[in-house]
Amino acid sequence: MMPELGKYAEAVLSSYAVSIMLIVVLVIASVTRARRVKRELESVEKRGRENAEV
Amino acid sequence: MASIWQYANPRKFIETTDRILPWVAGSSLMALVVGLVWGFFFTPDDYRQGSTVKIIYLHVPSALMAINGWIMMLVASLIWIVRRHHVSALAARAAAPVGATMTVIALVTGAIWGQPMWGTWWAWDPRLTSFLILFLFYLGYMALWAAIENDDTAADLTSVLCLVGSVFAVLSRYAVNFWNQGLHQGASLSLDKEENVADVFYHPLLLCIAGFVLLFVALVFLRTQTEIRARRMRALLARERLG
Amino acid sequence: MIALLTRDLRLAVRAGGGFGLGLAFFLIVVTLVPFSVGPENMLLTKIAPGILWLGALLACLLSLDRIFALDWEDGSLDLLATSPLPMEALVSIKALAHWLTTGLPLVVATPVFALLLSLPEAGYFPLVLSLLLGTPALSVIGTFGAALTVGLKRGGLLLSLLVLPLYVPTLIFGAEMARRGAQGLDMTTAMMMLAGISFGVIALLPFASASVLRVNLR
Amino acid sequence: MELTVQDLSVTRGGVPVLEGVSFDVAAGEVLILRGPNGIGKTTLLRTVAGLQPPLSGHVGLEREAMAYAAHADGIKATLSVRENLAFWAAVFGTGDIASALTSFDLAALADRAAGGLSAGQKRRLGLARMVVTGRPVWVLDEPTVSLDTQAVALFAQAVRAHLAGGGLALMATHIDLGLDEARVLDVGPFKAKAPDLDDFDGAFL
Repeated sequence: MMPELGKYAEAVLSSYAVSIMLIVVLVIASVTRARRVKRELESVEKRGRENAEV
Repeated sequence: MASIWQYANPRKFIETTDRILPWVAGSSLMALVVGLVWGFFFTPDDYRQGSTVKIIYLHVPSALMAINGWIMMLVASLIWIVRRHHVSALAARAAAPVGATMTVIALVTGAIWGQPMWGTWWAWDPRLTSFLILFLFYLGYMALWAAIENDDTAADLTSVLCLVGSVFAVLSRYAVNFWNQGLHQGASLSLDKEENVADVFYHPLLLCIAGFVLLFVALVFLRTQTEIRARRMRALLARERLG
Repeated sequence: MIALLTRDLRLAVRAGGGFGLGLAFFLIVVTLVPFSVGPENMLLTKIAPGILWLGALLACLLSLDRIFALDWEDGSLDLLATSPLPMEALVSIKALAHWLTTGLPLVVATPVFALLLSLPEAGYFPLVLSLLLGTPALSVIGTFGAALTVGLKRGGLLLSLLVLPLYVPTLIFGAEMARRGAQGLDMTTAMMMLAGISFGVIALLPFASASVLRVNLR
Repeated sequence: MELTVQDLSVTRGGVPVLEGVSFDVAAGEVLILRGPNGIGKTTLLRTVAGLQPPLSGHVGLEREAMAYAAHADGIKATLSVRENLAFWAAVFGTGDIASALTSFDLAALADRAAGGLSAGQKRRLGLARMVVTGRPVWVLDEPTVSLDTQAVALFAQAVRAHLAGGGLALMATHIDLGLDEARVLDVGPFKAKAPDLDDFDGAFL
């Protein structure tokens, strides 16, 4: 299945590896931060609401 | 017809992007997978460059998005300066790390590609150099956002920096061209000059570009949502402290 | 406006080191170069214009954070902002004062430093001319960076990060002009571009600097 | 000449602190702002002086009419007292500094380097700057910090002279200046109320 990359195999494979890794890291970082901030905001809003009721 | 500015409302923005984000992300993933698999497994080697031509599917789209990312930030900054929509400023902030990552991908793939083609990892070729400078601009822009506590102040300052930086980035591009004529091939892709890139490479490349564009949009939507929430949280916390 | 300029110059003289510090730094850079690349005159001759330009640029960078920092700390900047002086004039004067205390001494001292790096005779005039044309742009761009970071704690490093990319075109055309001059090549294009950049930033950038300074004061 | 402030809302660090502040000060009048620390007196004064834009509302006079003095006096330590004042006189296009020196009892110190002055003397120099600006509206933030009783009396005298010349003054201070004619405004009631938590846009600021 693997295509014959010849003498440039290293260059081609490493650029795919590096690029895909960078993209995956960026996506994971964005998603985890999005989740964390969303959760934190919800807790702050909840606290604010409870304080308002008191 | 409703005005486009209604999406400048933070809540409306989050609602709308929540609805379309899965579609954008999904189609981005699909375009990337199909494009890259097509390009990697099912295209022939170039008669001159051998298999390294496969790097084009990463190099060209990331380079395009590196520049388009900055242009998007510039437009968002202008919208903030003129109309003062908070979402716009936050979108510019959200786009910067994505654009910077694209610049890094373009630089790294360029260097890896350059090694077998030019016999050196790094050549002070005008285009590579311009991208290095662009990367520095991204770094400075992000550092300025991070350094300032007040969100509105940060938005104002980074907008002006983005504006001034854009002028100097264009200036640098010309200066660098003047300084070194370079090894890069001419524009390898434009719609009316298809002969530069043979058809076999062209179609998967288009798909990859579409994938990168959609990926950029999806990430900017997601990160802008995050910035909006983070900002609201900071505002709520500031109010709590105030009592 | 003249009052502000004379006050800034007087402060620079009385504080001592206002003029001297940049020059001393420039001298150190020039001294260190042969240690790092070797003492061969051939090599030094070749890189002298570039090294001198880089040294001048770094010496300029060193004093940027003082442009507004002192006036910010003691409240003068607030008071100046409420004065009849337009903010655009204020930042232009500040840039001019910075150039007179940093850029101009560098231009004047460069021939001496060029001697140490065995610059060919033909190179002196182009080098000094290029610095004379280019250093005002360095001061004006630096003032923009200083206005962006005024009031930030530990703003110095950030200031360098923001300003250095903006210095790229000036450095390229300035060093190119000096290099071509030293090698006896035609330097008209580089000179025109350098002068264009200088006049362009002097005319336009104060508006950007003034707007960010206003934002930072509120 | 009358300073009219209408329905002014001001923000500090992006958070509204005071809202709906309205008052007038006519020529020859002085208005003293009172209120606990942190309520936003400094922010209000900076907004009136035109150093920061209001969130909403309106300040009736241009900033060109105002002279502002805050905690920091903008004194250069290496310049003499005379040079410091002469600089501000030149910037504001007036030029006469002799009356300012005498009214704050600085004539004897005129040729001393400002860096060698005591805190109270520096403060007097900072207030003398208000005289040389020649501006009709004085906006003063805690003007009497580190002044002794005698210097406070000097300051009160200078304010009276300024009012008699058709000027007006707005200041935040806690101590009694002996200015019987002064009106007092407590800014406490103008404290900004938090907008509804569910008001996403409002809670965004």
